[in-house]
Formats: sequence, structure tokens, C-alpha cells
Amino acid sequence: MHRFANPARFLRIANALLPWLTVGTVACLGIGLYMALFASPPDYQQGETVRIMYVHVPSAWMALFIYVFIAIASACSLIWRHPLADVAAKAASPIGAGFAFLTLVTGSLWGEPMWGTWWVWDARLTSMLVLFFLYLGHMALMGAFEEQSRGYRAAAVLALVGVINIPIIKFSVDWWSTLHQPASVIRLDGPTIDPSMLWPLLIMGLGFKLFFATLLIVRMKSELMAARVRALSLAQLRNA
Amino acid sequence: MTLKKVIARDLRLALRQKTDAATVVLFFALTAALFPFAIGPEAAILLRIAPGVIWVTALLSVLLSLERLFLADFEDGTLELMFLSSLPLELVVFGKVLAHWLVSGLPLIVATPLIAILYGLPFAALTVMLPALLLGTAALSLIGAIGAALTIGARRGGILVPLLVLPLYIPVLIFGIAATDAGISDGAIKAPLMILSALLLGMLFVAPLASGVALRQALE
Amino acid sequence: MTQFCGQGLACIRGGRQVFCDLDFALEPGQAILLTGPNGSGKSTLLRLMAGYLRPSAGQVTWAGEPVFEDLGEYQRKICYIGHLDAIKGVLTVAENLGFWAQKGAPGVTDGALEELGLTALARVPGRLLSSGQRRRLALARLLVSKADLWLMDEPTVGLDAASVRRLAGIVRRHREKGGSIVAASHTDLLIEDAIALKMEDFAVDSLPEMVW
Amino acid sequence: MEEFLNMGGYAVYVWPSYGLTALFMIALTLSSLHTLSKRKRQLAELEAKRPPRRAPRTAQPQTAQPQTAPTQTAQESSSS
Repeated sequence: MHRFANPARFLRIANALLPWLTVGTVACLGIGLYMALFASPPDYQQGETVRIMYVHVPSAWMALFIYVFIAIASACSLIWRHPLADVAAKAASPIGAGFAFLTLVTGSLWGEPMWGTWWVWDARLTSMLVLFFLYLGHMALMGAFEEQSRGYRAAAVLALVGVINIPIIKFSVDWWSTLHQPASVIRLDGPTIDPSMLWPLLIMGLGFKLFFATLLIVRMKSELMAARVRALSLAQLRNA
Repeated sequence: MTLKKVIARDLRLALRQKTDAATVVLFFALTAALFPFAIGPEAAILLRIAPGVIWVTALLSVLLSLERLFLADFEDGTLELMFLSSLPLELVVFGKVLAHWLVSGLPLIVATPLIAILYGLPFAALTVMLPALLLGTAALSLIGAIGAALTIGARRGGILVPLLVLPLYIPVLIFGIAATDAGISDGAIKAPLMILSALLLGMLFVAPLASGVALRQALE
Repeated sequence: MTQFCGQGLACIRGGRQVFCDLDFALEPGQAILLTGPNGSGKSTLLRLMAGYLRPSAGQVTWAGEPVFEDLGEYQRKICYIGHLDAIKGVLTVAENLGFWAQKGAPGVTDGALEELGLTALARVPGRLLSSGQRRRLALARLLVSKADLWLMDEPTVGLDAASVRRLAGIVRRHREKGGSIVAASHTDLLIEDAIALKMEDFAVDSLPEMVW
Repeated sequence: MEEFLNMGGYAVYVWPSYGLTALFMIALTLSSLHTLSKRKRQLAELEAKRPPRRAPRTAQPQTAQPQTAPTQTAQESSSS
């Protein structure tokens, strides 16, 4: 699709989807919240603090999911020069960074009662910290160029290099953390947990994904308009 | 224009501007010598932190010297012409990183034994630390080259390179120090060294590719 | 089939459309002279011809083959002289030129320096050269490359009258041997029967309407 | 109700977690919507200020190659 093309097709779909997504998000989060806070039992070992899992784990899922989403959009941008992919990557990055930061905060809030300190160099939390830095690098590079199209494509390369490094970072951090201290206490996020806890987790996860989709569309619309504003002000500058 | 010419020219440029290469090694030595003032002179503690200090300062020295890797050639138009030459851009990147590593990576490794003496590291530890540093600094130069290529033409590119590249440095740092620690406590040094060389080989493939794409965008 | 031609070319640079529906055709021995006010896209067109950026519409072909299909192959046939001279201050004039010599034979670089009156400066480091001398050293690259097509972006900037005549002679000999030229310039390059290509004819006046 | 709020003594950990999550989501939504409306306003201003569309160019530019027939310039079209 041509750089100056009319993104009508995307906008038509976006405007049609937006109301449904908003309703879906609110519904899912509402039900998920109710189940998380009221309908699920406290953990026999951790007591009520296990409820933090219902926000911590979905945030962690989203942080990783959004980075992979950005990497896919970056590949589309570099291979097929698809302008919508650039806009999607720029719109998604801050959301992902927010979820990564949220995971760190809720993780330390969840761990504090057990570990007695706010931060423990646990393998998963450390990997999330590195992912958070990857997000910051991506956002910084995206905005570091006068010409936005340079920013889009440079950030796309960084996202692709980042995504192939994520497993390497995960592996090396796990190796490093087992080298220095025994496995951490939080063992609850596997599917082995009993259904009464699994369902709220899945619904909250769905709610987070719908939230991401809704916000992504809103931010992509404003980014497309920003691109149009840049083009128009440039054109006016030249004709003036 | 052949790969040999690119490397030879970069080495000649570096040798005629010796001060640039010297500042990198000086930065490494001075920063490494700074920590005992901060942490105190007890031999036990210094020995414990020696690998960490040497690796982190080596990493920062490589990072410091990378920012000018492509910028000088970009600003005077040389990079533009290299793109037109029969030599693919990926090999140009490889040649320049190799020349950069020879000029700034190797002197770090030569300076390491002096720093090791400051920290009372046993000589045996050096036999493992030096090969690990050899592999490590090469991988760090390659990863840093991606950062340098991506920030060409960016506002304040200099500050941006560390932010982009440091997260990617972490695996090299972890396994570099693991190999060095194993060397000191004569544990299993083969595993970390193998992983370090795997990281280097991976970067040997990824870095020229990614830098090539980034440079093409900068030349548009 | 024309050797080097472009049909319906349009290009976007710096976020705006610089020109559209631009056609050109060039046979061996011919020369195109690009003229037009600043910002009308002369340099952009030259950089497009050199393969630095892709057209957003239309196609460039060399001997019928689309150029961007096998860029490396095509770029071996061109020599590009941009605004920047690509001279390293620390290296001597001979070393600077030697680096770009494609022919390999050392004699070639001396011949090129001779033709541009730079032989006396062969041992001088680049940083001591005047801007005119730097420009002549950049132009010397034309003679050490095996290129058929010379792309020159304001080659005579900073050159004195004698050097401009010298360049005109070099260009004439290149065309007699079947080479072709595309040059952009505000000053007269003393090139006979050049095909004029005025960039204003291909300017873009406004952006297409957009529905939100 | 009191007992629920206390969260088995861990209220100080559970409620901030949910609070921060909600805060992040709401803040990000509001800032995104704010940016959207700001862009809409900017766009409306610029579209209003744009010069009325001139008649599409009908003059045929003299192409460089004298012998090929001058081509009619393509109509301004938004290719999507």
C-alpha cells in the first residue's frame, strides 16, 4: 500500500470493530475481576496474596505477546514496506512497555511477603526487566529521527534483532539465576493449578488482550492522522 | 574495492590517529582501577569482584569506542560510495568491525593482565579470562555495530547506542564472567566458553545482516 | 531498446513526494543535464538512478533489465559523484584515490591524477587540500572506475574555469568511448548537445484527498 | 465486608497491585484518546487551510527523449 495511500480500508474495519472491542474488554475485565477477587479461593500456602497472580501473570503474557507482535509488524514493514505495519509497531510499543513495568511492580508486590524484600533477582523477574529495557530502546529509537519514516524502519530492525535475542537472554538469565540461588518460590502459574484459579486467570488474560486490541486501534488511528498532519504541514511549507 | 582494502584502510586510519585507540585502553584501565577506591583494598573482596569489574569496564570501553564506527564514513560520503562498490555492505560492516576490534578490542586484552595484578588475580585465572575476553569483546563489537548503524542520523545517537545495545550485551556478560569464575575456582570452563563462542558465531551472522539493512536506510 | 531509461517515475523523500510521472531515456554516448530550482528533486533523481532509493512508482531499466532486480550488477556500471567528496584527511591524495581504484593497476591512479592536475599533490594529506582540489580528487574517481554511466551531482562546485574545461574534456572523451552521463548543475558544464531535463515539469502540486 | 477489605492481612499488597493495574489501563486509555482528539483537531485545521484543489495539470511536460510521443500526465489519483 502506497505511503500516501488512503488508509480507508483499515479505518473502515477499525471503526466497525472499536465498539465491539470496547464492550468485550469491559465485560471480560469485569467478569475476570469478580472471579479473581470473590469467586476464587485463597491459596492454602500464600493466602490472599495469590490474587495478585490474576494481574501479574496476564501482564507478563501481554508484555511478551506485544513484543512478538511488534517483531511481526517489523518484519512486514521491512519485507513488504507496509506502512500500516510501521504504525502498528509504533502504537503497540508503549502499551507493551507499560505491561512489562506492571509485571515488575506486581511481581515485587506479590513476592514481598515471601521474600521480605521488594526485589529479588528471580529468573523471570530479571528477564522481564531486560524486556522492559528492550521496549525503552525500541521507543527511544522510534522517536530519535527528524524524519519519522527513518524512525519506523530503524526501530523495526531493532525489534527483529531484539526478538531473536529474547530466548538467548531468557536462557542466559535462567542459567545465571540457578548458578547463584535456588529456584524461587512462586510456582503457581503452570496449568497444573486447579480450575477455580485457572478460569479467572484465562478470562483476565482475554480481557487484557482485548484491552490491547482496543487501545492499539485507537493509537493507530491517531498515528495515521499524525502522519497525515506531518505530510500536510510539509506540503504547505513547500507551497507557501 | 575489496574486503582486504577496507580492513587495511581502517587499520591505517586508526594507526595514524593513535590517540583514539589509546583513549579506549586508558578508559578501561582507569575505570577498572577506580573500584578499589570505592570498595576498599581488602584482597578477598577485590579478588571476588575482579572478574565482574574487568568484564563490565571492558564492555563499556568497547561501547564507548563504537559510536564513531560508521559515523565518520557516513558524514564524509565514504559509506555512500562503499554501498555502490561491488563489495556487499554486509562484508564492509564485517571488515570495519574486524578492524575496530583489532584496534580497540585487542589492546583491552593486552591491558587485562595489568589490571589483574591490581586485583591480585592468580595467574592461572588469566589463562581462562583472556580467551573468554577474546571471544567476548569480538561479540560485543559485533552487537555494538548494530547499535552504531541504527543510530546514524539520529538525534543524540551517542547516548542512544548504549540504551539499544546493553540489553543485548547481557548474555555475553553472563557467560564471560561464568567462564572467568570457573577459571578462578577451576570449575568446568568448557561449557561457558562454548556458549560464548556460540554467541559470537551467532552474532557473526546477525550483526552484518542487521547493520547492512540499517545502513541502507541511512543512505536513502 | 534504449540502454538506460526510466518510465513514469515518482519518488518520495523526506516524507513528501518530490516528483512524479518522470520519463527519461539515454543511449550510449548521450548526456542528460538536469536543471531546476533547489529542492526540485535533482539530487533525489540522481540518487534514485544510483540505486540509493527506490521509486514509489514507475521503473528504471538498464538494457531492458529492471535495475532493482540485481542492484549489485547494475551498480558496477555506474560511478556516482555526490555533494560529499569522501576524502580522508589523514590519508594522502594517492592513498585516497587508490582505495577507490577498480582497475587495480597502480598506473591508473597516476594517470587520473595527471589528467586532473593533482600529480604534484600526490603525497599531500587530504586535510591540507583546498575545496577545489578536493573536488578534483573526487572527480578523479571517474577515471579510476570502469563505469559506463557517470552520475554527477553539481560536479563543478568550487572548480576554477581551467578545471571546468578539463572536466568537459574528460566528459567528451568518455562519451566518445560510448559512455553516458547524467549531470545536475546550476553552472554551465560545457557539455555539447545534452538532453535537457527540467525538473519543474514533473513537480507535484498537492496531496491526494483523504477520507477519515 | 471489613474482612474482605483486609485481604487476610495482605491488603497492603493486593490492593496496590489491582490499583496500579487499573491506574495504568485508565491512564493509557485517557492519554491515547486525548492524543486522538488532538490529532483530529490539527488535521481539521490543516485540511481547512489547504488551497482549493487547482485544475489537474493538463500541460504535457516535454519528456527528455525527443522522438517518443509526449505522454499525458496521469490523473491525480489516490492509489490505495
